[in-house]
Amino acid sequence: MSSRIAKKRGEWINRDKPLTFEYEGQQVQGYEGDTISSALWANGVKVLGRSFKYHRARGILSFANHDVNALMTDGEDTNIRADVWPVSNGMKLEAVNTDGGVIKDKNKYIDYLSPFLPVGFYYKTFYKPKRMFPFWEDKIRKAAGLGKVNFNYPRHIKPKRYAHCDVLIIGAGASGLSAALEAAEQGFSVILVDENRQIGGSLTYDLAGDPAATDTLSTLQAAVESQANIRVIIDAYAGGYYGDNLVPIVEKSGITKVRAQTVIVAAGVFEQPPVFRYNDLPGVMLGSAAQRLVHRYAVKPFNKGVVVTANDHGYRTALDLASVGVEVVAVIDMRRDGAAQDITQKVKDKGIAVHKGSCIYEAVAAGDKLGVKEVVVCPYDETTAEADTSRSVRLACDGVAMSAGWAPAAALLYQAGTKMRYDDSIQQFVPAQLPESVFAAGKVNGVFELKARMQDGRRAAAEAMNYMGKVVAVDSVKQSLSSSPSHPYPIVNHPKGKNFVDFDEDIQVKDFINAAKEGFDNIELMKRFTTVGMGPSQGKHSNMNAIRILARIRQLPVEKIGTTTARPFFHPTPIGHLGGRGFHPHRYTAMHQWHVDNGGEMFEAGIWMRPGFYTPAGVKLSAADAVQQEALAVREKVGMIDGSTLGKIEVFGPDAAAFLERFYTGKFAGQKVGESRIAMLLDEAGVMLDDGIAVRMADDQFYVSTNSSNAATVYREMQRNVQLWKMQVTLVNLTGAMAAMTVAGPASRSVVEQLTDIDVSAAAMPDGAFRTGKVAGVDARLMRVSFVSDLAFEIHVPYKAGLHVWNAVMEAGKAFGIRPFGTDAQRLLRLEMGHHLISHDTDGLTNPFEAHSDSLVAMDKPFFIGQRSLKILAKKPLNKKLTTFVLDQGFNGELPNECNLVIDSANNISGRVTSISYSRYLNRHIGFAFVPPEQTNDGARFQIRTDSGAMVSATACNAPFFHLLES
Amino acid sequence: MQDAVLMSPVAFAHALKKPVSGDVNGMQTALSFADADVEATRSKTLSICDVSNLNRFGVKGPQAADWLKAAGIKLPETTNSWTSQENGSLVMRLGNTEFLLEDKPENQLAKTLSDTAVEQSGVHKVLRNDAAFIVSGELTPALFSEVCAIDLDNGSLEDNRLVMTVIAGVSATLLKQTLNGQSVYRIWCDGTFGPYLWKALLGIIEEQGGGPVGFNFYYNA
Amino acid sequence: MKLLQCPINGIRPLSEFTYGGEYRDMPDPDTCTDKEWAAYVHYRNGAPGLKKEWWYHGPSGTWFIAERDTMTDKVSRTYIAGQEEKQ
Amino acid sequence: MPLGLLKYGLSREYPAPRYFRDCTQPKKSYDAVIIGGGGHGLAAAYYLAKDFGITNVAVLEKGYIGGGNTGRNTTIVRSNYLTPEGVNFYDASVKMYEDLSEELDLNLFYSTRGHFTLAHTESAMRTMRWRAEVNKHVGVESYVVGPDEISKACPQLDIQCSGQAPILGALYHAPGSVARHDAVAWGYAKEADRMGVEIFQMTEVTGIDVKSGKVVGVNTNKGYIETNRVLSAVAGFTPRITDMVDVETPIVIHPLQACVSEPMKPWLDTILVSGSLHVYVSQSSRGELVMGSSLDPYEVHSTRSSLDFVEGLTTHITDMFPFLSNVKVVRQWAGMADITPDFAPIMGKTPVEGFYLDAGWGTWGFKATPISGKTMAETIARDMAPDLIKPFRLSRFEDYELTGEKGAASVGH
Repeated sequence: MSSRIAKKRGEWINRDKPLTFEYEGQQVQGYEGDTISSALWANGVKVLGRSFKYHRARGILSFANHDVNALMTDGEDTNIRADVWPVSNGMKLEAVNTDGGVIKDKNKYIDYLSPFLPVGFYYKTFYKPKRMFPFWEDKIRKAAGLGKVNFNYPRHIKPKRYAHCDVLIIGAGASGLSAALEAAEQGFSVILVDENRQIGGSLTYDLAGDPAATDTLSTLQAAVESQANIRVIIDAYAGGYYGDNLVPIVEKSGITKVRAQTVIVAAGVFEQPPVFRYNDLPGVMLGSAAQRLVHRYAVKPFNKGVVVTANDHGYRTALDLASVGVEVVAVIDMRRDGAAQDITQKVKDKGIAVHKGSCIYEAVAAGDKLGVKEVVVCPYDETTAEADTSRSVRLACDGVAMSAGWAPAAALLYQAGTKMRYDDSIQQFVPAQLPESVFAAGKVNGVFELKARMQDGRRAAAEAMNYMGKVVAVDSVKQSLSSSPSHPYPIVNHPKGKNFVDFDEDIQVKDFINAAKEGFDNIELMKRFTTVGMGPSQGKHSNMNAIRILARIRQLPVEKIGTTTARPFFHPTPIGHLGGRGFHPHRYTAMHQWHVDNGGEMFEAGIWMRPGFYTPAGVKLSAADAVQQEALAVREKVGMIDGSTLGKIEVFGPDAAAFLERFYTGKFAGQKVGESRIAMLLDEAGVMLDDGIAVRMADDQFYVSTNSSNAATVYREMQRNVQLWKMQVTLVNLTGAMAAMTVAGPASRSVVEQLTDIDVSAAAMPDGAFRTGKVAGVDARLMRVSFVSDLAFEIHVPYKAGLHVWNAVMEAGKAFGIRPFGTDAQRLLRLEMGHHLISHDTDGLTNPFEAHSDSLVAMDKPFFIGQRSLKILAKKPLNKKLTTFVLDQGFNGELPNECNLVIDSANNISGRVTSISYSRYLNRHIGFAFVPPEQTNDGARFQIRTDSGAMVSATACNAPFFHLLES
Repeated sequence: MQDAVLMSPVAFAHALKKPVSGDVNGMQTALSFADADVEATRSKTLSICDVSNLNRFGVKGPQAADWLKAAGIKLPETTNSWTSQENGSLVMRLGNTEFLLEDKPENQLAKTLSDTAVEQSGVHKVLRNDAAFIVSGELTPALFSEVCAIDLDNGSLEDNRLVMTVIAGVSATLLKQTLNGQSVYRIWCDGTFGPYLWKALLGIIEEQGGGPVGFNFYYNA
Repeated sequence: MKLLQCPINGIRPLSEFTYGGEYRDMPDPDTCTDKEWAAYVHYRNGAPGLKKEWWYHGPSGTWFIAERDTMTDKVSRTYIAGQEEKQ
Repeated sequence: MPLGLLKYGLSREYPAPRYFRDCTQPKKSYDAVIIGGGGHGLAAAYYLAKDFGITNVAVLEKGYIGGGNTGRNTTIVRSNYLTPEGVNFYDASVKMYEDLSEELDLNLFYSTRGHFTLAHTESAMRTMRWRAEVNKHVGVESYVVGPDEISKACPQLDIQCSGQAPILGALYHAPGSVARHDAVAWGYAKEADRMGVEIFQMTEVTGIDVKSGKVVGVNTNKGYIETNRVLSAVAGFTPRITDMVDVETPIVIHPLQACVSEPMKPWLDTILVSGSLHVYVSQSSRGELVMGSSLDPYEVHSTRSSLDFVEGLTTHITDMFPFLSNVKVVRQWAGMADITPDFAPIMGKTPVEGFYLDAGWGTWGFKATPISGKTMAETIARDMAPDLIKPFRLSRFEDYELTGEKGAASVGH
């Protein structure tokens, strides 16, 4: 049974492209350009879904992207909005949230229980006794939700793009199009966005029956298309308004983040349903929905219908319906005085009865509440919202079009900070005070008449251009409306309820009254208690009526009630669109590929990729064995680690030494060229942040290293303090520019000396010495270090030569059994040496006194960052201190883990393990722990509790640990 | 190629695309990724080329500008702008007191300056390790719209201006120049981010129907 | 994402910047009391209003001061510390 | 159907009374004035009345009750903190929550779902173990679990996180729960009101009258109120109140944002938090995914949303759950959080006699609602803070005795 009518001028379907799809097992015909709802409706399918709470059958309501009771799944995707989603050949659709199909839904019984499920019912039950709540909660969770998520749904990476323009216009109706033309003609770049698949706004439905208006649209359309300065984005919505005019435009293909100099919101209005019993039956729809069906999709909304209205729009709807052969039984006008004479007469001329001062008291359901069979019409008292049921008339029909008024699509205006006022002459909120650079035009601005809307668009554009500095005349806009487009209270009380205000959440008039009775008589509290406007349509068709009801309950003007806060998003927006292509930058050292090729187990060390250890191809090696072997190589022969991730900063200038004195805890003024010193950084509270090595390369030049993870922050803080302290210092961050490698172990000198002209003998190059020269033919910086081994050389070369030098060292080391080692072995090696790692062995509160670092703190200097706090801390007793420890020889119990606790004899927490490792070289378990200060003395015993609760004895032990080998 | 001592920061990211490689400026370089006509088409659509091997010289400090002028270098007058020397070398003014000079392959200016000892205070040489790219093609606006938040059409790169901004999450320097008669974008970032940025940009470029081109496409090595 | 004016690099989205906290005058560590120092280290002027703040433009490595109303999030001006008068 | 519901269906008139009276004009004086009609302030009023019989109390709320952070948080309740004092405090709160529906005679939908704090790095694993060990020590059920156990509890989670940040393990916290946040405020308001506490909405404090170092009254937009005990429980607005009495604190305000998806059939039964990906997520009994992230990076006194937040969050949520690409975000919002340097609250007495502070709640205020109400009520009634909250005293900052929560700050809500 097709409700498709003859081809209409401007229709959005392509009759040359028929297609077939399936809905709830039924074959359905449609055309390219149809939405799911329009195609179904054309095929006589009117039950498009079930409601969220009561599982009532629902059809088309708004047909404007908030029919959230017509959500579908195609088996893959879910919560597809049938009212706007285009059909495609072969789709297999089902309504979501049903049990056994949309018609036979087993959950429809809930509708009959509704008297027992008053507003906020769930707060009132299910919790006594407490143990029963999980049972009920399980039931509630099963009933909750809409569609089922498909866990195999593929991850879509949608592009996100930035775009920039002078004027962003939201809404391509008469006012938006006019605004776009005005701005573009003056040379401004314009982006014009509309969520429909064609531009024109209400010209494509409300006024589509008027040839003159259609001609106007054609003219506007042609002008916009010929304007190079206008970029039109259709089938896309403005998701929200964010600071400094950032508006994400959401298309099916992705998001465009528009940064505009000015924004004009010309988003129009949402039609609001009058509220009467059973206003939700399939077949009862908004007048604008009926017009969209007729004009865009050439679908007859119903065969025999009534129009209930409280404005002139209903009369136009009636004429549109009549023009396509709908038998319009009556126009029921809730206003005592009805409409103006001329439009009333036009309707009467079509043979349509007009009932002034009347309402639909209730719609009467057909069959299993799957449609409407008649309406009960009664005289209506606008002041009391009561119907006079003593004088009711029953009108048979299979559909109702409702036109009682509008609410502004002002979400983005609210988000931008617009103050709104309630205009009594049109019964609508309109902008009272707009933020600078944001403008409103057209119906959202309270301007309804077509010519005036076009003027209003040009006016808004003129104001936007003035804001941008171009002086243009701003003409005022006048409109003459014969009556208010919106009714102040289009609500009909009914003792049996089911007069729905919020179709998302099944909220009836009495729910508001009851909520207010319970004390929730503030609009925000009412929203939270009733959940009005919290569903996926975000109150597009419900908030205005909710405000009107609350205003009447509290006997306050609507303006005093105010509105709830409009949050992004304008329409629900896919997570994949918002996430888009996430960028995850990584840094790679010059030797990265070598590590990979040689079995390096790469991991993310902060932003860097580093090898934890190496398992060369063809070698069967556990991770633990690999680490021990690498460490043994360093102890017994020679090893090399890629240390390029170290922060490397050059400090130049006459104040270089003075700067380091203030920045770090140690002394640098007297440091000799070619010497290195430890550079420890504190915060102002005296907490240890970083340690590195500062080398003096010249009187006015230092080369400072930082921990790998702190390179960026230390450099940044140096820059800040150079500025703050007004010092003559130039900083250069060489972290990425220099590759670094440490050659460590007893044979390291023998390896390095083959490659360099620098004298690396013990006499010429003692520990801590720094030299420059050639290594493997490359300009290099060479330093004796002792972090992982008594004898070790750190070689710094330009990044681009890093791999070359690395290869040269590996080659030169072959004869000595050189092995590369990773960060895991490095951890072990430095532990054997007794070096703590900041932020591993210390935490966000540790000061140098607690970390045995007193010697690095020059308290006699005039100033360094954190010094004043240390002076305070020095007066306080320490309650914990870091110690090195060893487990008993031959320990073979459950090994404690890092962050296992130290437990004292009174079973209190007295510390924790910060590092622990087995050392094959020492054949002992060694570590660092925080313990009470008295337990840091060599030989002090303390107890560590393992994961499973076993107690393990540990002994404080001086480091380096190598003395253990002697015993 | 085996003899090249130096390595482009992006070298290992190239490997997947199996370029023809060669030694330029002592650096292993991807000379071409495809036949000349394929690369020509790419460069018209959307392409990326690694030119990290070009020689550079960086200098920073309150007296850096004077020192460069004394060495006969023509300097950009305003911060965040660039200029070409007569031999085609680029000089970029990064902020106020820092400069980056980049030679064409046939020039030796950067090397000469690197070898020149600095005898005065307030001039500090900066070791550079840039990953450097050339991006070209008519779809470059589409590429940048995905990876860069600022408006590049709004004259921000006109009149020899350069911008220091974030590209695909990485700090980078960006300018527009004419190379071989073609308008191209130049990108420099810290070399350690080079492989990442190359892959991130190339991924989008390939989605858009473009691809990599080799060094020889722009310069005769 | 907000926009912020770097005094050197111009208007950029906030994602290019790092917030460096309020700009505060340090008491003289030699003359202040322990209590005054502790207050300097820990206490903050948390009420809304116009504040001088440190901001850092990452791509160019530029620290500067922004005068920002923490209530409206509007920045009235930005300048390099110590060069307030020049700008 | 529970019998409780029958009376609604069978009554002609809606049988429910007001939850709380519609108080409009405050009296001349009260024994105590509580600034802030959120969960904390209302809970303090309730326990003042219930535990100490102090009922001549006014709660002053400048908006509507529960309209601040009580109504903006992501409703997670847990006690898996790092320090014994933190764990003990929050554990007391969890235990109170468990019985709170019955106590307040209102279903708070307190739902124990288990809470996983995912660790993607070795250092995060260390912190998880640290927390687990401290938790176990004080008798709270938390332990470190491996990827298999996480998968068992949440098979939909991509343990590899799309290759971005593979999950190494998690801290599992069995008592982790969610609750209906608004109802907590309503329940306390209802019961406090029943015992005589007066709750004034749309009533803003404009000044606090201090004479000789003692509180003597408050100025409001509805006139002057005499009192010598004032509690500030206005997280997000604390500095504005403390400025009125010249009390210095370390508190700065940062927005905390959250968002919620369209309802879908419940599938996520646990609460998941990822420190590395800055995500926390649970699914409400309406079927919505409630998602949050870390604090905004700078100080703002506004609840405006940002696009950066939702872009970052959604990127990471799809790393964890790739199949959510086409699930839609319905709404995002923000709250204003009191941030302290050591990620612990500031509770108790202040240098001004009679001015009590319940502040610095960062992102953990909701979960502390019952215990903060109870301990602050005791502090007010006895003019002395109970031991449980002594670690949170304001003077700890001057004393350089910050709580150890600063030790290993990771995202946790």
